Amino acid sequence: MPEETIIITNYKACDSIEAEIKPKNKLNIKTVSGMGKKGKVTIDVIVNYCKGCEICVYFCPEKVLAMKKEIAEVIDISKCTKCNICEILCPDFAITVEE
Amino acid sequence: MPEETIIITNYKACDSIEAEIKPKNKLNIKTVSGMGKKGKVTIDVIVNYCKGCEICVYFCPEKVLAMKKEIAEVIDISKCTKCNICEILCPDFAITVEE
Amino acid sequence: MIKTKFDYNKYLRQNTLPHIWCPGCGDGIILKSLIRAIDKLQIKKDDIVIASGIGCASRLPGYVDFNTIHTTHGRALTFAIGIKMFKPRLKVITISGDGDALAIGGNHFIHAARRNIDITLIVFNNYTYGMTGGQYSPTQPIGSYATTTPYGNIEPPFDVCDLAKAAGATWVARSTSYHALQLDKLIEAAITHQGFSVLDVITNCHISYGRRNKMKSPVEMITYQKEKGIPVRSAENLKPEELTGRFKTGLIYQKNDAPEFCAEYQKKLELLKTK
Amino acid sequence: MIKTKFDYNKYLRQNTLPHIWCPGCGDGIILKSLIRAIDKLQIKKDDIVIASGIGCASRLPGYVDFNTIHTTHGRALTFAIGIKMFKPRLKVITISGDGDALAIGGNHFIHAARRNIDITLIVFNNYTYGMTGGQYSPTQPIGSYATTTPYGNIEPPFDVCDLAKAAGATWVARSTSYHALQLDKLIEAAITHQGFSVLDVITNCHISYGRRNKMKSPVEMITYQKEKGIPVRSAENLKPEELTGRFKTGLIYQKNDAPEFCAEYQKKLELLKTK
Amino acid sequence: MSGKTEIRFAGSGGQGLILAGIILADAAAIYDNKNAVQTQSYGPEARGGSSKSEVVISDAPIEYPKATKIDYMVVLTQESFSKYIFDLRDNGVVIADKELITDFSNAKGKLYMLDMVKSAREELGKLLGLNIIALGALVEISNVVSKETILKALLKRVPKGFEDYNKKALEIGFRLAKEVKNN
Amino acid sequence: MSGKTEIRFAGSGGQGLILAGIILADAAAIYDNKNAVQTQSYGPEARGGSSKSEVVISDAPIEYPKATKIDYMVVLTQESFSKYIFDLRDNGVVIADKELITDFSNAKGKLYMLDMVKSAREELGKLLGLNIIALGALVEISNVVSKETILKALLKRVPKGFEDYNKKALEIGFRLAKEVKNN
Amino acid sequence: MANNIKLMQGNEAIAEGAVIAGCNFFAGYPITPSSEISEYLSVKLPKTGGVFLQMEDEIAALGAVLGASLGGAKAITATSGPGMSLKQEHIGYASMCEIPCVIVNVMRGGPSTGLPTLPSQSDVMQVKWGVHGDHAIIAITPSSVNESLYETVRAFNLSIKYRTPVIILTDEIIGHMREKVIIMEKDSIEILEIKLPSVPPEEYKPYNYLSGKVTPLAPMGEGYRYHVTGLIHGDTGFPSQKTEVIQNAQNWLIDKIYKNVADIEKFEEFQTGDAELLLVAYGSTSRSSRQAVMMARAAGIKAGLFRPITIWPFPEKQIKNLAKRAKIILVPEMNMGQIIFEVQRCACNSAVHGLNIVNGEPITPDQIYDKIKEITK
Amino acid sequence: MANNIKLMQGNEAIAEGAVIAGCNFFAGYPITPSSEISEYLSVKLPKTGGVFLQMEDEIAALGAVLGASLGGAKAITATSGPGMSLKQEHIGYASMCEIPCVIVNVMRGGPSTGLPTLPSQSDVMQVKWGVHGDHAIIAITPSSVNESLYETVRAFNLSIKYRTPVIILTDEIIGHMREKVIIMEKDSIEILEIKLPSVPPEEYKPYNYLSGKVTPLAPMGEGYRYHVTGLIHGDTGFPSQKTEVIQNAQNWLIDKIYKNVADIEKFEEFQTGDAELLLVAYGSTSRSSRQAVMMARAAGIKAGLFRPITIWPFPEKQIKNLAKRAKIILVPEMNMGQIIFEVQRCACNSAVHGLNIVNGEPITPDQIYDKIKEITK
Ligand SMILES: Cc1ncc(C[n+]2csc(CCOP(=O)(O)OP(=O)(O)O)c2C)c(N)n1
Ligand SMILES: Cc1ncc(C[n+]2csc(CCOP(=O)(O)OP(=O)(O)O)c2C)c(N)n1
Ligand code: SF4
Ligand code: SF4
Ligand code: SF4
Ligand code: SF4
Ligand code: SF4
Ligand code: SF4
Ligand SMILES: [Mg+2]
Ligand SMILES: [Mg+2]
Repeated sequence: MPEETIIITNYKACDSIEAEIKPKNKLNIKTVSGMGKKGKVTIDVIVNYCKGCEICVYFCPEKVLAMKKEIAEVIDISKCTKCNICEILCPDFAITVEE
Repeated sequence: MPEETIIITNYKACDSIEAEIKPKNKLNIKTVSGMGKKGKVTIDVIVNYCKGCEICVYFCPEKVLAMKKEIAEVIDISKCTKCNICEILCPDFAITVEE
Repeated sequence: MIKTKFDYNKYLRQNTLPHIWCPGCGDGIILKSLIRAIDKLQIKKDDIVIASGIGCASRLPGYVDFNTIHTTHGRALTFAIGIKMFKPRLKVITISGDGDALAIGGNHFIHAARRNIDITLIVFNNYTYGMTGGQYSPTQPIGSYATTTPYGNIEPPFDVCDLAKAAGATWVARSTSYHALQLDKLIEAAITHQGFSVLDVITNCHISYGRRNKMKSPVEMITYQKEKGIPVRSAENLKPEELTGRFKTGLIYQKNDAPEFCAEYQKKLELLKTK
Repeated sequence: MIKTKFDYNKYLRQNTLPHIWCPGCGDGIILKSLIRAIDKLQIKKDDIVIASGIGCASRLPGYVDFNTIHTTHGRALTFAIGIKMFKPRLKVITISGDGDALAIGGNHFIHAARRNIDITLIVFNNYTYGMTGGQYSPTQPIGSYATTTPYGNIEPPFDVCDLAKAAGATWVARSTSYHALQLDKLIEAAITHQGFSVLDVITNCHISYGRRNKMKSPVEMITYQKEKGIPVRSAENLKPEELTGRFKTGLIYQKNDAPEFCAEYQKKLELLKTK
Repeated sequence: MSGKTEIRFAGSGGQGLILAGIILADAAAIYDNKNAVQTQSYGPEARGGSSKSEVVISDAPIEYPKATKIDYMVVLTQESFSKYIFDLRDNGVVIADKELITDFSNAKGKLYMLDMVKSAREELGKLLGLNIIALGALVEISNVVSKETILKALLKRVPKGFEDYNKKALEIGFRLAKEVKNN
Repeated sequence: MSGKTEIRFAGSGGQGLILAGIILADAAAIYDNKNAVQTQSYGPEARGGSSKSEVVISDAPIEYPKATKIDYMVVLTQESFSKYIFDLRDNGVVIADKELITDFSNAKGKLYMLDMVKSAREELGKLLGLNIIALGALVEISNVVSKETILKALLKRVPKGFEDYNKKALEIGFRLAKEVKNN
Repeated sequence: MANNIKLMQGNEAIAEGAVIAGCNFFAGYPITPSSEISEYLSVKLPKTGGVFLQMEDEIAALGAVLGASLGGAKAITATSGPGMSLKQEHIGYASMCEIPCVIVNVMRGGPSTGLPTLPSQSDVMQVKWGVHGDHAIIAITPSSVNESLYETVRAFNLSIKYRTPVIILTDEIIGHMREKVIIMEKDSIEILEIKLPSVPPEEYKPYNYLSGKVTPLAPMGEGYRYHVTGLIHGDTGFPSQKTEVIQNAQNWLIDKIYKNVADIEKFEEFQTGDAELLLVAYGSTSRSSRQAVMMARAAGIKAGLFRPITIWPFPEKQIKNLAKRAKIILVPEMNMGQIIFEVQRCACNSAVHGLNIVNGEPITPDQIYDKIKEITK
Repeated sequence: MANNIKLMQGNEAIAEGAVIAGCNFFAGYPITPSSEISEYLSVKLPKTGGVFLQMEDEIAALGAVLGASLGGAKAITATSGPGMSLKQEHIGYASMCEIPCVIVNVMRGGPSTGLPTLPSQSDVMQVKWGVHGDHAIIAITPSSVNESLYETVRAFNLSIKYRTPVIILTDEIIGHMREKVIIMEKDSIEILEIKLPSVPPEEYKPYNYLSGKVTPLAPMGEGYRYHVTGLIHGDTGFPSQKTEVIQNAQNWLIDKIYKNVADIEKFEEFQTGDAELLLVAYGSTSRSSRQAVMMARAAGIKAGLFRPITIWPFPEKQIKNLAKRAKIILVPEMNMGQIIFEVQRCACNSAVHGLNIVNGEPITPDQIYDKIKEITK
């Protein structure tokens, strides 16, 4: 703070300083279904919840996911083992894995 | 203390709620000297410091002391071993033991 | 470990989402774990009280559909004790940041532990004052940086678990936001335990802590948790020097026969009745 | 063990005597021990700061001819830390009652311990709030009586020494007003120790505690200390059940190599100078 | 006697003088249905320090609750005698213990010296009850409440098993006072 | 231009817009010796939340420190565009990123769409510096301070080793703005 | 000798008043001269199944009281000067979140540790202004033991009705003196009970700024799940930073008290009808003042006494009215001048004098009478 | 481009002002919107051998500051609403024991957690009355960044001169805005140093109520051994319950400030010479008010602004004077009405209006001007 230096982090902080009840947003969900390594699987990403933290992408053991324009996206569902790690570690209720 | 019951303890609490510097009281010291079990000994009781707690009397291993009108008093200096317990345990700087 | 889809919605105040936490903040991961644990226990929503202090972590209660109290900084446990003593049938869970629980709230922490009152305290331990922008906290490691330790921290951190135990807590454990499934079980056990239970959860704040300490991203921070956490059992076989910089996870201490405060109070009341 | 007459007068503010404490109050015995210990160490009176909180024990500073601060209830350590950090050459000793140090002052207690700052804290532990007339304190034994536990206390007491150690204190001991000569040595050692030292001194308050708990007189209370105190070494050889109702005396914990807070801070300053 | 009587018990904490004042006020207010206010002074914080217990008894409502011009003062320590004698009415009455008070340098009013401590020691075997003796003496001398009333008020506040002991103490007080009154 | 210019940088926390505002105010106040006030709005408590950084520049002393009628607004998120456009002057200017802002439903004033994010990615290799690009663009378009001045003010606050990087970013801003201005 | 008359101490009367009001929760931290309240309740509450808690400090005590109150308890705490200072943050929280509770402050000499065992009236302004931020408070200053009891009952009622902390601001003299209390039949005492909201949970909003009516606070654990926060919040209880919501919330905290002054205020007038010299006094000082009025009347001075029982909100209207006739006003206080500020504001065309004696002793009728003579000369 | 002009944030300016004043001790606890002060000092103080401490809470922070000050430090702490409430007990201790220190309160929206990041001016009365017991306080409300710096220096001087806590009462707007600061040569700034007493230790009395002069506080550890207590104490510093001592001690705490008002007070007048409409405003609101005065003047309304810089003691005399001409007074405040109480008291024959906007936004010049038009109609 004293001698200001340029500290620019690449995070996208949540803008909603209002925790006031919000108008019920329509959820914008991107669904990808297909056959994974352990059978049929559906992965939902709630686009307007995803904050692009990359946790799911990084911790998915099978590289099923990738970031696209700061939103998580399924890039290869066929490798998914339904291990659920992405869902468990997503801090934002933004990704779910179903049969 | 809802139903007041008679609780009367026999202690004499210190009246000086003033800790304000007091006029320098002349100390009223009662000195008893004599030969104790381990040689010459002098016991001083500062009468206006003694609060009559009886600690010295009780813990003197040789029963050299006793209470008189709520003040400690030497009753038999000949038994004194100069163990110093009375002095150490007196909370009020009121009793001292010297050669 | 395939799981069917878990429905968080039942427990969420959905119109408060997305939550206020930064992208990748570990608090969201813990929130989900808490919901899963409560669901597992099948406690009625009406019977749960969540009290928190002030801080990022302490924003949690706003998102969950229980009886929720966002109190003052450091004082969540005092409110928790009040309501628990008055209505012992309620399950009372307290959420605090490390600053909230252990800096300003340290006294209530040790006294709740001493009383062994049946409340669960989850400490969201991100080594920093997240909400106020990253000042050092009483759990921040020596040598690390914060906005108020520009030359490196020299204050030794508390070991939250040791402190809780010495103060009288009868159930003490540690986990991380990475170890989310372990966390589910520990939260479940903490809530079930009859007495004061303290769960120290190491969580990631890259914004206020990480980026000043060479962990700019949530991923780096969670990787740190993964690498530094070591299960209590495994730790037993390691030499002290192998443990430096690491922390134990899992159940650290449990005592089951200690009298619980509400129960003891109720016993007194019964005794007075018969008199 | 014949001793020559010790002259307390050098250290006393004589025109404040007789002191305010009740007849037989243990606080006076500890005061004398403190004076003897300081005399032994031959520290200049100008270099000693005694800070206390509020309570009977906390009246102590008024009687001794040092730099003395009678602060607010529970906060003595905060003043002590301020002056110690600003003038590390001063020897800072803090006097607190059990309520002062561990009820309202509990947070400062654990944080001073955590920082391991070179201050000596002497807790005058009489199991009660003496000055306010005998409400229960956080060290009062279970089952005992106080003006606010008319049906017997159900709150477990702190073990002051355990708590100090877990919080980070590096020198921890216990004594009693009866064990006055042991106390001399412990106070001396506490002051000498480089780091935060905590000395838990069990002291007798027959007025506010004793007379509600079948110990009406100072003599009965001091006898209790004599009988219940057990040296650490002897305690090692006893079975747990033989120890119930008793407390250990002597040096309980010491760690010499831990960094001391003022010293660490001075090191930082040196580093910055050379930069 | 005017409508208002002011009584002070003064001594050191633990002598039970506060209780004596309470019992007296209780007797006047509840049993005699007068107005009565009892006040006291404390040492630092609330622990047993010096103590002074005052009772104002009046037929009219009592506004200012403390005593200002003492009609009767019972003293049980030298210090309190010297300290509190100043606002005794000129025709006020002091009831003091013979053994405990020895210096009467600034005495005024009418002084009754009673052997209360001695009687307690001899007749009760201990000093417990000294306050009740003093109370009895006060009632006998002042007549501010009747003997029956004070006994009722006393017994209400005595723990079970101690009724006789206290009654005896009260009566010692009556007797000692009567003796000096008749002198 | 009247004596007073009001500029707003709006986007999300972490985009460095507060810093951009500070550099601008610094340039105006210290190097151009005008009056300048920079203010900002925070999210809850102080952690990285939404952010809005305003600079008022004037020849006369500035009393009310916040912007009220925006002359220039630089926006880097959709949300801030929609939220903050309302108090733009009717003839105000908006500088927006082409990629980040897509919905212009309530646009007003004059709108410049710049490929700032794209250029950052392509020419700087990362988004670090986006704020400086935006700052450059603003200076080019508004002329509220000179290019030399802004460069000086920028370099003062850049950590060692990052001078060139930031200078480059600034120049990208100048260039992008010049391109659209000339359109 | 009626069985329903008792000799009680002021502090005991407050505690007994709480019991009569249905208080079932106490949390406190001992401090002279208020400790008798906790001691009394430590005996009484457990007997009726209530909770008595001694907490680790005053902050914790009020925190516990508020937690319990959210659970539906009728909760009280008691303290004195230093403790009152420590409670300020939580008093603000109680105001902001509209949580009923009763807080007793038995005033002793201040500032700081001051004079623990001696009386004063020096926390009167603190009660109104001690909290950071804007809010309104109700405070009551009883002047007798009997009044201590019944005003405590009223304090509970007001706190529930207006969902606000109510402060009983008594002083060491009233707190420690013993006098007669007339214990009335329970039926003849108005006691407000805590009720569930009349709407079903789905419709329940814990706050309702615009309705002008105080929404009842649903006890937690009874099916009404809501959120409580010390952040500025809207009707739902969730935080908001919208300008209108903020302003509404702020207005409401003030208005709900000030628009109901008529219901909240309580005062006593003594010989004010034709008073040209008005005394304004409260608490123990009002007793001496009353006696001084009698002395003045006896000497032919047309004196009168206005005694606020509810000291906050301050009875502005009454003072303004009385000041029309009374061109000399005397405000005796055991402090260096506090309520006199309010009186000056309301009665600025009268000569307003203070009698400020702060020496550890109560102000005597003689002192007041002397002052009366001085200012009427 | 002069080298001695800097763009600074208000909070930074306070911290820099402290450094210039010779501050060598800070202890604090973070809170929005004051944290920059501690962050700045955490960088600066260690560089000059000073102490920077982050304590476990606000109570501890002020405790440490007072401890250090007793050791002879020039010590400061900084906080905001909730922290300020917690500090009240120790502010009282500092007043009572006459320990110099500077306390910064960067006002945010209250009460309770309120609006942590948004501005308000709602702690003005708390600063005067928040402590239990009677005492007097000095408080300063800067209205620019430059003033923030120099008033901080003055705050240190006043605190040493009068041995009293001095409060810098700023608000989120001034605290967070950046504008020009002119850094003067050190020699041209008056800086009071802490000195040893002129008398030898044997003669030193730490208090001296009757002399009318403030005795210097001897730094501990330099040979002057004395006793400090929050109990009422006599000249020697030892507690006393003697009625005269108590009254003297009480009088002194008030008198040492109020009898030196002329030295302590500082204010600014803008176009008040012929003002018939007077604005009274402080801190950030005074900036909007100044602009509104210009707008009003432009419209032919004879408006003027009185801006207290020292807000406590309140500049009664000036207001009374100005009110002789100004029959309409407007007090715009970012609170529900606080300083207006003082103005009403001092100017009771003028029509005193409030403009109280509390919605998280600063009050704008337009809003004030609109109100001016309304009340002058
Ligand atoms: C009494 C008080 N002091 C200080 C603050 C400012 N404050 C808000 S949150 C916080 C600390 C947050 O740290 P932590 O508890 O660890 O929670 P986190 O944000 O890291 O989850 C502080 C100091 C406050 N709100 N109230
Ligand atoms: C803030 C505050 N709360 C409460 C008190 C009242 N008080 C004075 S001393 C004391 C407790 C004394 O107990 P302890 O600290 O054990 O000391 P002791 O008297 O037993 O030596 C209390 C509660 C106070 N002075 N200040
Ligand atoms: S379930 Fe497992 S494998 Fe499938 S996407 Fe998620 S993390 Fe990857
Ligand atoms: S973990 Fe969740 S929020 Fe983060 S990138 Fe993946 S889906 Fe988005
Ligand atoms: S010195 Fe020992 S033997 Fe002699 S009187 Fe004292 S205690 Fe007794
Ligand atoms: S120990 Fe001291 S105070 Fe007690 S009786 Fe003996 S001489 Fe007196
Ligand atoms: S500041 Fe840190 S703790 Fe707070 S929300 Fe952001 S990442 Fe999480
Ligand atoms: S009350 Fe107890 S602790 Fe206090 S002086 Fe008396 S005996 Fe000692
Ligand atoms: Mg944290
Ligand atoms: Mg104690």
